[in-house]
Amino acid sequence: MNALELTGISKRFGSLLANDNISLTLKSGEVLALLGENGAGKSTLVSILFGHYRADSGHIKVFGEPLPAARPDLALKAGIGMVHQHFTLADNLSVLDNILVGTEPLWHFRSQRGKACGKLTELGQRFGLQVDSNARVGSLSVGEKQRVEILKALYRGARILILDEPTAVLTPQESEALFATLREFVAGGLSVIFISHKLDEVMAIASRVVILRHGKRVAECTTQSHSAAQLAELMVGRKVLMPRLSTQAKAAVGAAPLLRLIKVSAGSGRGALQPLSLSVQAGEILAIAGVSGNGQQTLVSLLCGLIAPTSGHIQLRGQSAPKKPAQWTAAGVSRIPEDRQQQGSIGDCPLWENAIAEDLSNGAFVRFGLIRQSAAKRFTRALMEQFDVRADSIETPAKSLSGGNLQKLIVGRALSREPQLIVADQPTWGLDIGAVAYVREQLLAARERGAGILLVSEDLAEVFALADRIAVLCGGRLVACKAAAEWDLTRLGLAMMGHQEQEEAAAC
Amino acid sequence: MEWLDLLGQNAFWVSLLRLATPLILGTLGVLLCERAGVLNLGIEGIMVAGAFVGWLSVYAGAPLPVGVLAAALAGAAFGALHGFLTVPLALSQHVSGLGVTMLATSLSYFSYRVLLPGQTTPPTITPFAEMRWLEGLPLIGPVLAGQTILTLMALLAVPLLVLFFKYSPLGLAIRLVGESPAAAEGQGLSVVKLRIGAIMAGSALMGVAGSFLTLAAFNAFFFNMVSGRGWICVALVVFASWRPGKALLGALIFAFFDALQLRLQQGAVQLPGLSGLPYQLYLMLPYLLSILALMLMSRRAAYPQALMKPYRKGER
Amino acid sequence: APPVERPVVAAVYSVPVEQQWVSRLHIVLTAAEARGEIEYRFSENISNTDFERVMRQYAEAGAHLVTGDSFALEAAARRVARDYPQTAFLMGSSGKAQAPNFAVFDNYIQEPSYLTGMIAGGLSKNGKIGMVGGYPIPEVNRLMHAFMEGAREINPKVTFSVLFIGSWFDPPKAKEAAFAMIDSGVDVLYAERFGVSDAAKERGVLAIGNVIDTQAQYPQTVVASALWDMAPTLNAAIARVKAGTFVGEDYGQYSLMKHQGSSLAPLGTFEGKVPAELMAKVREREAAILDGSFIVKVNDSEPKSSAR
Amino acid sequence: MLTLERRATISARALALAPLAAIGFTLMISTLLLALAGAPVGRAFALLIEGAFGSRFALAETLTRATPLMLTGLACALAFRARFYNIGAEGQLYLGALAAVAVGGSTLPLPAPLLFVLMLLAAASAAALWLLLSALLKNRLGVDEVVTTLLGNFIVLLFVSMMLDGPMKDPLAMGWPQSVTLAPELEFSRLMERTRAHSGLLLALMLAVLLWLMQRYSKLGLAIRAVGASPSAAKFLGLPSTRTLLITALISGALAGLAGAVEVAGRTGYVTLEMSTGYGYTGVVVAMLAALHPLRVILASIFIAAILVGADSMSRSLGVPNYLADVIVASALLSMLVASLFAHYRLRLRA
Ligand SMILES: Nc1ncnc2c1ncn2[C@@H]1O[C@H](COP(=O)(O)OP(=O)(O)OP(=O)(O)O)[C@@H](O)[C@H]1O
Ligand SMILES: Nc1ncnc2c1ncn2[C@@H]1O[C@H](COP(=O)(O)OP(=O)(O)OP(=O)(O)O)[C@@H](O)[C@H]1O
Ligand SMILES: [Mg+2]
Ligand SMILES: [Mg+2]
Repeated sequence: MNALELTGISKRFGSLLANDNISLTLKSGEVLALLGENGAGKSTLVSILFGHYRADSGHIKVFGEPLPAARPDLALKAGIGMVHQHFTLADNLSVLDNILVGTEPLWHFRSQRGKACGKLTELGQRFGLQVDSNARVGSLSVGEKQRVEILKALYRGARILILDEPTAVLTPQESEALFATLREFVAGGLSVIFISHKLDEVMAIASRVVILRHGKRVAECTTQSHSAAQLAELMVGRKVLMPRLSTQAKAAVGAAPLLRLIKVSAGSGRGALQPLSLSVQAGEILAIAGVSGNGQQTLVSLLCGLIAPTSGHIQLRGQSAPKKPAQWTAAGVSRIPEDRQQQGSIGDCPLWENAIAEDLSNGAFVRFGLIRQSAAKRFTRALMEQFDVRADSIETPAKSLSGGNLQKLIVGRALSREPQLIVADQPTWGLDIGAVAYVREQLLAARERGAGILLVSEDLAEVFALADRIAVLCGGRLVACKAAAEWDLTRLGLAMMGHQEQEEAAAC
Repeated sequence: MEWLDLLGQNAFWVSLLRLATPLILGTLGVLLCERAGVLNLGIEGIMVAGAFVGWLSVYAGAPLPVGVLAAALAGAAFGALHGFLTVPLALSQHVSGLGVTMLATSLSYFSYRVLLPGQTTPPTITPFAEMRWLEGLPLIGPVLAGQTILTLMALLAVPLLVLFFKYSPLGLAIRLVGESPAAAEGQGLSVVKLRIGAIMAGSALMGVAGSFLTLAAFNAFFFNMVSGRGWICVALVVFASWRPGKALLGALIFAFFDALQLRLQQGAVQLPGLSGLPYQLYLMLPYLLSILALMLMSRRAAYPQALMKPYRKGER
Repeated sequence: APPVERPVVAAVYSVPVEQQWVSRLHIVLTAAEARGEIEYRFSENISNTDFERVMRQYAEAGAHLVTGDSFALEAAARRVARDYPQTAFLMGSSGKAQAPNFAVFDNYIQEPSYLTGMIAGGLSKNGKIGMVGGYPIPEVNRLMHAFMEGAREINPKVTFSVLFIGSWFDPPKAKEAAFAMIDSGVDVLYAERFGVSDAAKERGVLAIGNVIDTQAQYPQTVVASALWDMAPTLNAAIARVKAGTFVGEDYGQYSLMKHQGSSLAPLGTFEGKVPAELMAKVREREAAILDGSFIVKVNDSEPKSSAR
Repeated sequence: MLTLERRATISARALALAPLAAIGFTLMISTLLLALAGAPVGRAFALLIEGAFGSRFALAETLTRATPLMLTGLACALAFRARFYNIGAEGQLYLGALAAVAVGGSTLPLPAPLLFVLMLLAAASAAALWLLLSALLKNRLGVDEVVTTLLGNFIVLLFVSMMLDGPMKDPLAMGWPQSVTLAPELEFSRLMERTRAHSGLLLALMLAVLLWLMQRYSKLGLAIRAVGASPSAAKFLGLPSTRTLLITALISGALAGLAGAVEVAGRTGYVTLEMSTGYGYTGVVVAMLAALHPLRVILASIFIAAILVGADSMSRSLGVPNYLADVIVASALLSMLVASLFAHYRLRLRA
């Protein structure tokens, strides 16, 4: 029997047809991958399936039974577990609370917390998804939050698991563990819908692939019959070449570094930075690898001007570094934040305002305290054109963009300023393969132009593709820093887990 | 009298607790709504309605507990209205709340006038009696004995609510809709039902808070008698960082200064530098000191993240 | 203005008609309407902002006499009167009358207040008297001062606790304030607000009423009251409106005892419980007031606590 | 089941019909209550409209009512845009009024026009500084502004009471707590003879337009919206969050303070304790009904004022307790709120 049958699903948002008569089936014990460019309609489709959205037409059957529309509670009951692309977690509650809530009858006097905690620990161990069940979710790193989301579905014993870009922020090890979980899962006859832009993962885990484009189902194939490159082509409609670093760093040896951190420590508690020193030269890409939650956030906050070091100091072009975000941008630093929704954009403001929000002291956009709207809008149109940001219009509020499109806008905003230093935190997170290629190209072009780039990424493929040098953060400590050529995947993975090689100096 | 003697005086604490009771009940009511993510500025009017309906039922012959129940139901009814407007329709919580305050107040006044046209002195009822049977309890006995059963209820509601939020699945679910309705929906919970339920329950408490004024603290219904107590509850919830225990503390602190000012003003108690001032300064005391207390408490407290944010299913 | 048979009297009240002060007008006018003498309309609880509009609307609608409490809106009320010279205005006011058509009255019941003060002074065992008021406005202050004067006549050593609750409408608060006073030893309370007598009743101390007679509700508590009767004032005004002779003059005198505008309430349940020699002094003062040989001073300043 | 569905485009027709629908619904409720009170029901609607707009007098009364509401509405609209929940416009209004009288009622030997400007400035700054205090407390100590502004109302009112009993009491007011009276040349001119409508209305209209231009076209406007919509993003993007908050508070307070000055110089002539009938609180309602849009604040304030005045007049004409007017205002407000939804949403019935 089919685990799932979707027939003729259509969904319109205003003038945009996000899903256009999509049908698909999911067999028991199968992993089906859903592929498509940013904004193709994948999240919409699975949101309909889970009951967050109500389809305009079409119906759904789960194990042969019709599933009423727009009823997440019934979807859960029918055995559907969903991991959303963007977290649906309550920051102020503990991990356990987030998972436990709604699983017990509401009118009981007491939650069975102890039992739940035991079950959670066991799940975490079995599937390699450990988190501290008493931790406040707000204090977790993005990767850890992702684990909580997956645990939520597993805890309920879902029979059909929908994962909307679950690995975007996981380390390869974590992803591997997740895949092991999923394999175990399907071996037991359960089924998975898997959405990802990482084609190698899709190849590794999925047996069948359905491809959406502009809301339509355009192709279906098996991973046996097609290669990753072919999938990419089906998805994007053209061949995609993933750009790689090909030239030597141009920076003259011994030239003064663009950015220098001297015995800098910052933050407190989890993710605090121990005193570390590093530097970024003009024309090079320094990648910071590491499992999320090991100090990357603190490091990036530091370099975005959001927090000040507790000791040590930061130099920008030999000068003492500025204190405020606005001064960092004014000093020619471009920043791409990890959290595109909370930090990178103002959800309620139109795209064009978002595009210039960092540049309000720039005379091109503001004069005498007044915004030069036509200039700003012209700039935004060009930006969206250049970075292929797809949206209804430049007046669309940023929050209604798909995650990928929003990311493109933010990257575009950062790069179009011709910065000398770029602080990029997970710049290609959630982008489709075409967009990833484009962003990497742009980062490399900026490097060619002589910009220094500090790239924080958990995507090791990306790290190897772009970095001149790779440093590893673990437990807030810089455990290793070497030229990219001196690393290989195994050693990097080990370093990320904290296995420090003895001769390494903790500076870079 | 010296200031320290005052603290040893039972009568002072009796007075304090009586002043605090409507604030405790009202604050818990607001707290319940806000924990579910909805601001309820309807409290000022809901208290009026509770005071009126409670009093009217008893005046019409119902026993006192039925009066309290009627007040709670009246509160819940206005809560349902506020809930309907702010949850499924996701309309402005400010306007809806102020609108409910206006509606509840004016409906109460209008009904009073229509039902009792020829009054020139407000008719009275026999209010709740003091709980003299508690006299014997050690320490708190004499203070509690001077109160009515409603005060006892208010005091008991505090630990109940603490336990409710802490241990019960429903309490957890309500907290979740106040933190992240999207997450609640993802867990199969009905945001609409939970929020409306919480608002109705909270508003019922507000109704009871109002009925305390007419069924315990006094024995008649007066226009304008709620006198801003509802607004103070709204402030106290923030002061309490949305915790029932601290809400009790806040209400007690406020009432403490209120009871104190009543004694300072008439010269019954002397505090250095605080005698013979314009009477308005004494009346100001509770407000000023509440703000001061708020400043001193470290309170970048975690407030319900979804508070005042409308949530419409299927929208970003 | 020409004479009228059955004038339309419109009242604009800034508070609900249950409030003691305006209830005095409301009762008299309701009775006059019942007798068929007038046609009576009223609007109660009218906010400051609306007061002028409501006055104008009544004037516009042809009311012959407009009355009410215009204290906070003197200027506006006088402006309206100027705009409608054919309409008679009789407003509660601390100010002066104004020709041609703006007459004033006020609760000049300091005389019986003085007498109740004497009773209070005589009945207080420890010489501590408490007074709870809403706001210290002249209408309240003058009665409190007269009351205190009277008490001091009997017992010069008496001390007063004075407290304002900052609201006209908060009986629970007034009651709480009265409790606080009783806790500090006060044994007679001056009940300017609702709520005070309730506290006195619960604690078994005595209370003195003001403006209205509440002894029926508190038979063991309210010893004496200074009563205000608006009938002389309003009847005089209505008669002049009927005759077409209404002019802007001061009706304040009609609230005095000699016009039966105010009186000391009968002792009622306390008959025989007040020492005879005290009552003799009171009656003597009463007579002196009536024959004009004793004048109770009007003092509108804010009374202060003398208790320590 | 009834569900709401977002419209693809804003429906202009629904937008236009909304107030009518709201009034219709309100009328149903009032009819019910009128019947309960035993009053004739038939003419209620006409009487309401007549009472609000039916004569020069009615129109003037409506506009007089709308004037302070417009200003407090703008004050709230601006502050709420920045998610700075100023519930204290009531208190700020009183402070503004007090400051206006302090300057305008003084005996400064200055020419009237200058004194007039000084008076407005004083009102604006007194209230602005008061609100600034709340903003600073929020910014520096994280003290919630809802609390400080709400409790601030009580404090200000007591402070005003103290001033009116003390240094600012008019010695000629017979002991009644009220301030001295403004000189006649400092009052706003009448818009219509023998009515209360005054040119403070023009000031309010002008400020609404200015505010709209500011929000739409200036850097400050963008910053206010950004700080309101997403504080974390605003911080990251380098927008001056603190400065924006403080400036917002200053402007918002100033607007509410001007409402006080306008009431004093346009209507009462002096300050009393009950000069505002909750204009500050109604300002919140006006702002939200206007969806925080400065130009729509104009319409919202006139709408509310018209219902207030019209319903009050109707209840008097029909001889029912005048509390009915407040019931009508409240239900009109709530149904207007619901009706405004239908410009963006349509109701769908589903199986
Ligand atoms: N709630 C919504 N309101 C309006 N439009 C929406 C909404 N949700 C999705 N859309 C639109 O529907 C289209 C499809 O979105 P969807 O999220 O399904 O894309 P996706 O395939 O998941 O893209 P990505 O890879 O970027 O996640 C997009 O154009 C998006 O803007
Ligand atoms: N409210 C909305 N109005 C209009 N379009 C919307 C709205 N919400 C989303 N969209 C569109 O839906 C598409 C996908 O949205 P969605 O956020 O689901 O993508 P996503 O899965 O988050 O993106 P990615 O996978 O790249 O991270 C986008 O193209 C976006 O423009
Ligand atoms: Mg996506
Ligand atoms: Mg998606």
